[in-house]
Amino acid sequence: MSDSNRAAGDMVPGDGRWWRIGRVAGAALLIVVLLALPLYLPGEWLKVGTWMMTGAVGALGLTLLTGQAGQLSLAHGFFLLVGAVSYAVLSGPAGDPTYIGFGLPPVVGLLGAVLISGLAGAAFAPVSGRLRGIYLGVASLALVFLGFWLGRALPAVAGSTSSGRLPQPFSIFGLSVDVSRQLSSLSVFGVPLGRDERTWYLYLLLTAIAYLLAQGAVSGRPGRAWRAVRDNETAATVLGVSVVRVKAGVFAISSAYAGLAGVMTAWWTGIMKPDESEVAGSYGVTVSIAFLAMIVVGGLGSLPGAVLGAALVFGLPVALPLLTQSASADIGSGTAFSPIVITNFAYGALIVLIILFEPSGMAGLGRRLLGPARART
Amino acid sequence: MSGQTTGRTPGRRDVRPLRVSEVTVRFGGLVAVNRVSFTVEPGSIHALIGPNGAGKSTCFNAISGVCRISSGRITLGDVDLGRTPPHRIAALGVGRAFQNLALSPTSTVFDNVMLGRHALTGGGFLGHGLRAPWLRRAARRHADRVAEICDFLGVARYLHTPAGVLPYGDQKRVDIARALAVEPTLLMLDEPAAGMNASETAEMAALIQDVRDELGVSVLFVEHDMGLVMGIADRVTVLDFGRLIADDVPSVVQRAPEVIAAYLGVDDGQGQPAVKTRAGGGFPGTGGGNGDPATSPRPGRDGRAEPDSREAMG
Amino acid sequence: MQTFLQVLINGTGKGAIFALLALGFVIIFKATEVVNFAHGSLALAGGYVVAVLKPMVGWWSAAAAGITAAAVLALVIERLLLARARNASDTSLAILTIGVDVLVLTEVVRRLGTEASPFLGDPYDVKPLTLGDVTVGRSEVVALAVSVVLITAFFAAFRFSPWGVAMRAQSENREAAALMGIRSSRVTASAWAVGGALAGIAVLFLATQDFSGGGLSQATHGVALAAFPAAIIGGLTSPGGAVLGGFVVGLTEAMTAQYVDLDFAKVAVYLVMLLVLVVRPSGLFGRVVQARV
Amino acid sequence: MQTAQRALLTAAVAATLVLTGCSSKAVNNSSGGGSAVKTDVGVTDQTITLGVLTDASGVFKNLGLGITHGNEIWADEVNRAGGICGRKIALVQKDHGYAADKAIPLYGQVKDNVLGLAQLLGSPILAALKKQITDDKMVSVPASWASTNLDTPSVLMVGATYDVEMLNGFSFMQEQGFVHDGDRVGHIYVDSEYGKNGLAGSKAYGAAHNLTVVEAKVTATDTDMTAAITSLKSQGVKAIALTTTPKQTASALTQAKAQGIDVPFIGNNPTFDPVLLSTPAKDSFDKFYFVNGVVPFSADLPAAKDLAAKYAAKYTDTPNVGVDFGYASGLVWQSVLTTACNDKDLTRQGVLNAVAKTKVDTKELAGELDFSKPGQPSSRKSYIAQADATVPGGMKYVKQLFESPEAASYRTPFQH
Repeated sequence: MSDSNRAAGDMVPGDGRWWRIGRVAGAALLIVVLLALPLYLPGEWLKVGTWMMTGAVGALGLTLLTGQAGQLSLAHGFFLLVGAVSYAVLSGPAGDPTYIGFGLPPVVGLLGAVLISGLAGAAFAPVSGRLRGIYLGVASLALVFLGFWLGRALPAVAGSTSSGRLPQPFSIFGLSVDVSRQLSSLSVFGVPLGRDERTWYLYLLLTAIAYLLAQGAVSGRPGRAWRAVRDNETAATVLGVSVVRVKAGVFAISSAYAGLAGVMTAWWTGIMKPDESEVAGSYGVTVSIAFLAMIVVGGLGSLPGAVLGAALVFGLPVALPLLTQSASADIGSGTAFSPIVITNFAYGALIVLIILFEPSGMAGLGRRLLGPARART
Repeated sequence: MSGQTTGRTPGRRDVRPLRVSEVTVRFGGLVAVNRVSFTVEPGSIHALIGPNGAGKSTCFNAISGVCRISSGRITLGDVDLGRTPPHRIAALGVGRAFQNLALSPTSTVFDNVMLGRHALTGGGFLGHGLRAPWLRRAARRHADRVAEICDFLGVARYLHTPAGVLPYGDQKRVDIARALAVEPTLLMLDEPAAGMNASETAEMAALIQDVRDELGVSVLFVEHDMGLVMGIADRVTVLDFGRLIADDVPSVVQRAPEVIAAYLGVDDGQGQPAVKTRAGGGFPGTGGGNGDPATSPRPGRDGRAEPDSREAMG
Repeated sequence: MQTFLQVLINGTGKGAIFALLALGFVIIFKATEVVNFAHGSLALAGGYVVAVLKPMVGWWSAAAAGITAAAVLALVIERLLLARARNASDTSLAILTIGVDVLVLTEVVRRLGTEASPFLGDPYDVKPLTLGDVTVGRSEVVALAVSVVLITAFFAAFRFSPWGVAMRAQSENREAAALMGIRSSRVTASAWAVGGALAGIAVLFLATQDFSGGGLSQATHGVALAAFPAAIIGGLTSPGGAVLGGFVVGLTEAMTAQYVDLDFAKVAVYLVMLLVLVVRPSGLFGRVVQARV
Repeated sequence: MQTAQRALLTAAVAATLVLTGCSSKAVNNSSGGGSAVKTDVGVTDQTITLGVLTDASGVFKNLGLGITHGNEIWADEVNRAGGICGRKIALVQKDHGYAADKAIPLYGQVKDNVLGLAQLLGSPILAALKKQITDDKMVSVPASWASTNLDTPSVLMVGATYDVEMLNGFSFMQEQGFVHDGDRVGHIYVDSEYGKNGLAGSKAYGAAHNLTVVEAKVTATDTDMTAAITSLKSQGVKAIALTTTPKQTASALTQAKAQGIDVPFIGNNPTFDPVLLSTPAKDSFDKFYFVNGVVPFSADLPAAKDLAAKYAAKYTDTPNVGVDFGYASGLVWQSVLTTACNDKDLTRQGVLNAVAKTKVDTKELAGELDFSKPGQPSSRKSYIAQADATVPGGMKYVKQLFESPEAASYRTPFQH
């Protein structure tokens, strides 16, 4: 940074030397923990972790769109579906009598799925560009319903509602998701790197890429254009920003993120199967709302917030049943406070409490807690 | 966008005249600007004045491309602005500051001003996401220039403060810094002294003159403070009811009967026609303080909708 | 022709109930600009009270208690939560209502247990009226009558009562209304109470064999989702639009199911909504807000 | 600053490598005890542990709780009688709330502790886990009877499949003179493995008897059948088949009555739930017949009544057919485990081998079941019953367990 920039003094967050060192040390610690976790955590907890990362990738995309560029979207579930289906089709075996497949290498399938989801998002731009606020949000909900119908109307593509189709196993740099085999040829310090461990590292890699890309864009020219469009479209135009292009672009980028999250969902669940109902399922309204909840709870527009929000919204409902259902306990009666009921209570209450006491989400909380540390130079 | 990644060097720019000829702007059945013509000469300070609802802001919006003109031509040099997509007008060297401070309140001053360099910089999501080295190098150069501009406007110490928490006057300066970050040859300021006290207004006047003198750009501004207008403008264009009623040097405009009539007609209820207030000369402040038309609410005139307000168009 | 008439009647009947739901939704949005995702839960909670009290005090008293309960719950949500989160953005408040929704839904569904889902339309359910060759569920006819009465009453109140004036003023300009001494919190709270009561009335028709084919259950909550496109089609700020939107949704669903594809009906509703929005970005009767520079 | 960053990151990676040296997850293989019976996962000298992945809080919690309680009654009975192979039965129960995202980690949590699954509820969950239970050789009893799931030996399906039920049902309808060759019939079905499998049955019957099947596809959460009935009425169908949820059944029947379409209905087993007789739909069941593989809870049969008594003694939830099914699947497990015990092999592979040899008589609960033909249902027999509020238990049998010629000759999707 330039001299005049640095001369800006006390007000500069992140300019304090200790703050910077603390930040790097924190990041390093985080990396250590994330890399070492698979060596300690049992498989089901790695599954929880990879599910959180799936949510994080989707939430990063949505926070760019909604938090940074101010476009409310409830269509995230639809773009997850587009990504998952595109991967299944592109990488699916050619010549399968039941399901259409192009037999492309899985890596190409992954990139293709992300690209197709992005294009699908861009295709919605003529509509999204005209609408604002809640109108845009509910309009985008139409895509979820459309996807729900299309998924079932095209079983040769999206997998039959009866049994679904298997997403092709994926492997890169020895990191892989493969439902069919328990890989254990590789081991680190006596810990065999099986399916769950390798999936963890693969998801970690994808999440890190998604995060770093978003971070670079947010702090650079695209991010400034997004925020300008969010805060004042006319001013943005006058300052040289093509509002139409920026809106379409950020919708495409957000959808591409959702597409990647969709592929991760298909890998994680081990199946490509259209939802049974428009409300529940992996690509439905509930999921779209969950993504919105993630970014609000995390703090609109904040990237670490999106990741934390995803960990909470996707992680908690999956993690609590693991914790609360002890091996010996019976299910109990229909009106019991079962673990899932308790999980739902915790999820609902957390959302309410966070918005009530920290409207800018966990990111705001973080800023408040770290504020004093930043100010010290 | 463009491959251009360097800022233009100040001082050696090609400043061209802005010609507004026979421009008409209609909103539905209402004529907001009616066959208006004037020219902003290179390097001049040009004021656009008139009572509320005269069509000044509409005129500004037409020049910066955010409202369509119904007939007539607006050219900058030989480029027809009316046929240029609005977002490309900035790249032609038109920078604009806004009447109601269209800053992003949660973004830092640096970010706000850096937005002005959108058209001068390049790289999309992937380029910036991947932190392409050439983009980072260019970004550092632009950051230096932004810091320089902020320094020039005296807001450098706030560089990393969210714009929304700054005092009003400083926000105005940030807004102007952002317009300057476009590296304009034409700087458009919409009521730069609105809401300012006498000493702040004087500083603003000096600032506008500095900008012109040091950067050599043309300045077109809308202002209600007649002291400021008559004090610094090289030429004044007066609109009333969307029509041009005068276009000349301040001393001539001041005496033009149409202008006096127009201003007497909009007695703001203070019993003091605005034209009288600046008769005192110098920087008399703002027509008696609270009578300042810029700070008081802006109701439409009797029987006429306020053409500047699109909401009123229904 | 007979089939067409039957389809028309099916659609209109459903539309009356969607209209009731959407109206409550719009009243809340108009007064507070909060998208109430908990609307389905309000209905569910009201319905639960009816189901519990019905065997003890009879249908009429139970229904009155249920409507009151939904109104009180809405009031509590507004006073206890939303009113205290004034710094939060409208989007955050909408998400807050999602949290409330999860809480209420979970608790009501837990309480419903494994008993048969209770049906709430005792006086009119499964007593079809036959007009020549076409049949109409009595629940729908009663719902239509109730909606007409309620909507008329609402519009009268909206136009002539001090409450309506205050509410309109607030929806036009919150700050100006506050300046004129209109107590914002009272308008806001009353809007929530009215919205909640409307949800409590709607559930008396939702949890019927005639309308949804299912008793009060988690699924009832999902049906309330249909209020979204209805409210949007009409324009979120327009109570009249909500009513029209309800009928558009009902008729689109019925017509598509018969003449296009049964399975396509729900998508068709959203596509119609999308079409309306492309032509009129704030719905048919929604207020257009434009930014100024 | 850059150098400092790099140094710290390098340190981080180094630290990771050191930390990993003392990981707790390092493998230590241990083999089973010295008993004569071979064991691997989920079996000790004292207990055999079976998993229960059910829905106790979501949309299928009624069914899930019923099956779970049936499983429990069976396990108690076995344990009181001294267990199987000298070992007690222990059930590990997990509630997934009918959500695949919750079920997947829960499966991961139980998979290394259980021999098999006494219950695996939820078609989206079975679809997601099918590959894994196949790979893990995890014998599982699904709460679903779609013949499309018979493609893995790990699926232990108790009773006739939906397609077979529908074939028996149509055969009954024709026998009664309700439908004739060449008629148009309607079929309302849920768009899921359940509905599609039922539709496969009616289509197979239609192909054999020149029936035109008019399809009306609905989603699982739809409960209002008004439009479906209007549509089928306008197409002049002579009978309507249902592969729907109980709520959809009630709606279809009341709407048919209201709209004056006077045709007989035939439904798969899950279309009827006795609680429907206490809803406003109760007077609409006079032309409704349904096909059973497993007896309903309230049936007036000795085995079912015995079970009902045991249930009433222990549980308060409203019972349903799930209880009988949960109990019957227990009986099947009992038979499989006994066979495996006799073969001295209680490993997962041993259990798989035992399944292929198992033939078991569940008395009236589900008749005789034969698991020795891979890809085929364990039974092709069905009851035909009619809802009747005047009879204790809410239903009466109009035809005892039978196998129609169409069902006998039908080829299921994975039949070899």
